[in-house]
Amino acid sequence: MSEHAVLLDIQNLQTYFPITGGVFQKTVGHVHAVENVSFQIREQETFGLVGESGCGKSTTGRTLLRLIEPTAGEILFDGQDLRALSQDELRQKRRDMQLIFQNPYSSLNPRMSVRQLLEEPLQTHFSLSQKEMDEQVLWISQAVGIAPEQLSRYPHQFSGGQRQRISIARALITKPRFVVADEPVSALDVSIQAQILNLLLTLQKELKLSYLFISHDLNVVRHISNRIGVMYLGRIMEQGDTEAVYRNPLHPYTKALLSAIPKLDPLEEKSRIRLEGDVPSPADPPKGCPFHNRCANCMEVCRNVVPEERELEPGHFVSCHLYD
Amino acid sequence: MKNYILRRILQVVPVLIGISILIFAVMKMIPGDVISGILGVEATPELRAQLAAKYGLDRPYLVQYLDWIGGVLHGDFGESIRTSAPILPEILSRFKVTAELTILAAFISWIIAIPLGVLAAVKRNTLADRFVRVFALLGVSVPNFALSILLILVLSLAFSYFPPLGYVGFLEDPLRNLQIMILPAAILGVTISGSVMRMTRSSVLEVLRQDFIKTVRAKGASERVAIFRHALRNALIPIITLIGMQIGSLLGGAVIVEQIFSLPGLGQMTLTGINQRDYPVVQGCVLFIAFIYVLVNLLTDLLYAYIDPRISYD
Amino acid sequence: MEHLLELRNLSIDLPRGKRQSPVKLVEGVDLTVRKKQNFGVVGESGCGKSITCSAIMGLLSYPLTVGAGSSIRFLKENGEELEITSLSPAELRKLRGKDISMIFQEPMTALDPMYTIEEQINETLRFHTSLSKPEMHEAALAMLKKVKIPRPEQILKDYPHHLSGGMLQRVMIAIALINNPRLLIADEPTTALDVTIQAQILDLMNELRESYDTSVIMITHDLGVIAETCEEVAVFYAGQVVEQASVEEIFRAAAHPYTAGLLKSVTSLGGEEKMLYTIQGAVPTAGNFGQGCRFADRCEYCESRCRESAPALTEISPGHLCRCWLHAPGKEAAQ
Amino acid sequence: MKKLLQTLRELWRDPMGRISLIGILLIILMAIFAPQLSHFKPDKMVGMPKASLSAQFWFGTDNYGRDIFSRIVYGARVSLQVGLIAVGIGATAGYVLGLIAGYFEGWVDRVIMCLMDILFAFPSILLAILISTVLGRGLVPTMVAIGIVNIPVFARTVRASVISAKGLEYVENARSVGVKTWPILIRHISPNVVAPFTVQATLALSSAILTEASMSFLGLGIQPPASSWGSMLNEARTFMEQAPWMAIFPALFIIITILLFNIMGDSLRDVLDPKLKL
Repeated sequence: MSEHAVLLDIQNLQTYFPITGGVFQKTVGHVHAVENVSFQIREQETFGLVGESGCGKSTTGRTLLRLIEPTAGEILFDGQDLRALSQDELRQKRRDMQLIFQNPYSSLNPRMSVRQLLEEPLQTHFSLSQKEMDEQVLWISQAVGIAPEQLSRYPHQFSGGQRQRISIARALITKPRFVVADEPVSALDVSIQAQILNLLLTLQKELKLSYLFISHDLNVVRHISNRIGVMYLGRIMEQGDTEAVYRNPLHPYTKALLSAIPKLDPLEEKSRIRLEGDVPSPADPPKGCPFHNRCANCMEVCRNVVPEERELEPGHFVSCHLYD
Repeated sequence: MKNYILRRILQVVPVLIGISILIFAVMKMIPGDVISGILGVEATPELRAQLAAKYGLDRPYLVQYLDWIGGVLHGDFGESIRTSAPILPEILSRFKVTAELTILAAFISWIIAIPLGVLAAVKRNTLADRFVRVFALLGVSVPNFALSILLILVLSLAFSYFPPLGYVGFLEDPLRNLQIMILPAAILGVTISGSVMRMTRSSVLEVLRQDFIKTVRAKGASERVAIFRHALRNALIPIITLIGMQIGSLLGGAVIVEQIFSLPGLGQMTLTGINQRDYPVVQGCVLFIAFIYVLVNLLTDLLYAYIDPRISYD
Repeated sequence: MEHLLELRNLSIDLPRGKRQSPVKLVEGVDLTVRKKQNFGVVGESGCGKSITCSAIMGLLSYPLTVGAGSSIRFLKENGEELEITSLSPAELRKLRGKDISMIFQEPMTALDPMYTIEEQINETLRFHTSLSKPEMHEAALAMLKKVKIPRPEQILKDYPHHLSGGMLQRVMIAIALINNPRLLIADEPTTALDVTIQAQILDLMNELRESYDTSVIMITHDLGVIAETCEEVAVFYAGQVVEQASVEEIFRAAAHPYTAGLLKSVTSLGGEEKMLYTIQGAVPTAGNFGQGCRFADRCEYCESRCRESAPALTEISPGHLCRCWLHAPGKEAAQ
Repeated sequence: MKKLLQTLRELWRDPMGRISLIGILLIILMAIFAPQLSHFKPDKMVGMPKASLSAQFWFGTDNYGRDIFSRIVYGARVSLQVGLIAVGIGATAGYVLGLIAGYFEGWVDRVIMCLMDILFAFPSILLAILISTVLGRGLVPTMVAIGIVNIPVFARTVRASVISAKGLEYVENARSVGVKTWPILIRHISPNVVAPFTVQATLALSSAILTEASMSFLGLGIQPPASSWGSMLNEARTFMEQAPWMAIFPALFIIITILLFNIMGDSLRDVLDPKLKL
């Protein structure tokens, strides 16, 4: 475990979205997007959130930045309760916590030049002279590998990888302490993914950043994260140090997920834990353990009781009745 | 399904109430009072008061409104100031003409527009497409009254054809009725076919680009199946929405075309009412037309839900 | 012709108006698929792998066309040889969905939302067989069981939007296999799906292979999928095949610097080294390829001749083809 | 301003756009220089009634012996005036209402849109006639009536583009960076409204001109002796066999003007919103 202090402390975070229906469009239920999620991120550490689509990992990332309002729970950033902030205080706080989007095509305003895109966060949070602003822009564009002569161009004149560099520059120009990276390499080609991952790692060291790294790609998450949480149907099923989880997965879902990754060695024997069926709808989550209807080890208790999170090894938590 | 229909109907209610309030308010705001209109300015105060009492004009607006709308709900639209005849039976008998005109016009526009729109989409960027697009642009741009006048002019000067005068109901003499109706209906149909054509072309093109058309082709489908069974079926949804909205243009267009061709329809009745300052008649006619329009839009919405399996009914 | 499918010198053109010559999105592609073979095509977005396979179906979307001098030959079951590039639309239609079928990347949008699953399966049968309605129902039902769809009777009555992505991809596979085709082209069939669902679909495809005499062309950007499902693999880069060999050979001894680089960057993901191996730069866009090797700008072994002239695809060991000056015959002599 | 010039330049590059630009410019010039262009007063009897086309009366004279060419030229003034002012009223009110409804959503949105639905529930010509019964007949009441009729289309267009712009990822990006509400509205959202708004305005011009002509044709809009193409056409009806030119020229000018604005609207859509181009 790292010796750094806790930067972000999430306790029992919950995000529900109302479902309306009936003649009068009343709220008839809720999508349980994030359900009782707790984890901590230390300074200069990367916490990886993995899970399949619809498991609530992106919603978690946006909720803890309060881009989506949480239904319940605590978000402590550097000891400060983010939920207690007013909208304007929160807005000012955003210079310390930023978001990198998955899609560098749609997340950059096509009408703004790279320079304008990079200056906007500075204008928002600092009152700098044009000269100071130029210095900052030059510094960040060099750090992410955008040539100064490209600053007057517009996003559509760049390739996907270059555009993602611009997004990263825009997120980091205010020198935040914490960044949520929401599937930052998923939209990119394999040969470009590695470039962006390296960039994120280099910048983390230089700027002493903490990341929440959200991805469905288990290999990518393993590479970049110090700790990971495995999400399923809005809940974290298992969390711990990355290598501990990958070498010794405890939850049946984690095991199945890991064994589903296609192996890169054509000769390797494929022994796969097969998961039948689909993920249930978060609008109508099953009673008991959310995974019970697909779990090979399902027991009577799993159908009725939501398992508690237990610490089986130091720092390695799992929510499963197998370990009761 | 039942929930969906109920919800849509409930959404329409405030609009209908709003419409009636708006019409009522407009009628009350008309400068110059009705009584002077009927009796002349020199009428004695006693006579004026008598007439005001007769039409209930001496009561507060709210009472007048409720009284009027209550009557409307019971099928009583009041009486004409000019003829003292009850208004609703007159509206209904004239609506037959307007309905025939608009329905005929609608069919004519679909028969022209949908095939041509599909053709333009399928043969995109060819001569045929260009022809259809020019035709559609003209359809959108040529006002129905200008087209009517020019057509009458051409027909009378070049072919010595004059549109038959004197309206005959469809039930009395179907052939003669169609002879009378076909020209105004065609003019009305052509002037709205432009936008249907454009919508058909663009939505068929849009659907033809979608993935599932590639699947259909990969299954070995002929172009005919891909276009009609799949592309057009999917493209119908936006087309139907447009058609619902076009009923408005048709009803509005009918006001003008009825006037030109002397058809005894609702539009003509409304205009006569306005020119004669017969406000109860105007009130009734406009309310009726607006209700019909809202109703048709409601029906297209329900049809939409029926055609598209993706719309859930609850 | 002993092989099922032979592409020779295939090029695909994007017209640029009357004055300019078309952009060659794909150029000089030679591929041979044998009977009952699982053939992988791997490459990054825009490398031309998908449109190559659309060309096999005669399904290039407007305005793309097959370039002059291209040949796509296909061996029918009765031993008849067809030149796909010169078939009439009607002849092509007979082939599609019967001898060659295809599944796509996005199962959510690959089926017509207005028709039930049964109607869409029946369509494929109706185009190519003369089964009666009850017979079609039986066939559809049996096929859904083969692709392991639970409650098949119910699913037949459902519309596409009722089903999940994984289920829809199973339906697509059912539609593709129901006429027992000779060749199945799978265009990124699992890319849009989650890992656990991807695993289900790949397992299903591997299983079905046992009971069908179908060759499969698996198009993917994921080397892991190739490793799990294919015997032979062709690597595409910027509209060309840069390397082709058996899967074992590619993973053991990739010869082209691009293939090697790609493998290295992917395998280093799980490794101890924090900094990943990367291929520098970005893929050149079609139309800007220049006269030399198309990978030259990104290649760490680039020499002067790489920029001057383009290498040819040559056999460097039995069954192993590579398009690189490093492995060109007479390289030693040249040095 | 730079943007406007650029748009005009792109419009000029499109052949259809060029035709519409030239045509509309000619009509505008015609309206501005009406007194210089016409040899006669438009409302004075200057020749024999129903005189045919001649070097003196280019388009002939009408039943009162007024010069049709002069009346057409002055009629362009009426059409453009009504078009511009009616669209100005409709666009301004519609923009404000649409922006408010789209940005705040919730009950404000519901109330505004319900009002718009009510206005939308009338065939537009009928609503214009209805409003003008209150306002009276003539130029100004007609402009105001058509302006009110135009409000709901603009409100709907603006609201829809505001709502779709709010869902754009780069707008969320701006929020996540911490940009304030107003800069988000101005820098990120409103540029998305400008394009559909401009296209809508051009198309609304053509429909406003059409509505004015229809109303005047019915005798409910511009009143004689002022010259409006619509009322000229109406007067021509009685004399169609003796003096067909009385009908032909006003009809042609109405059609051409509406056509030009529609062509311009289409080209503008292609230029400003390439996504919609098919």
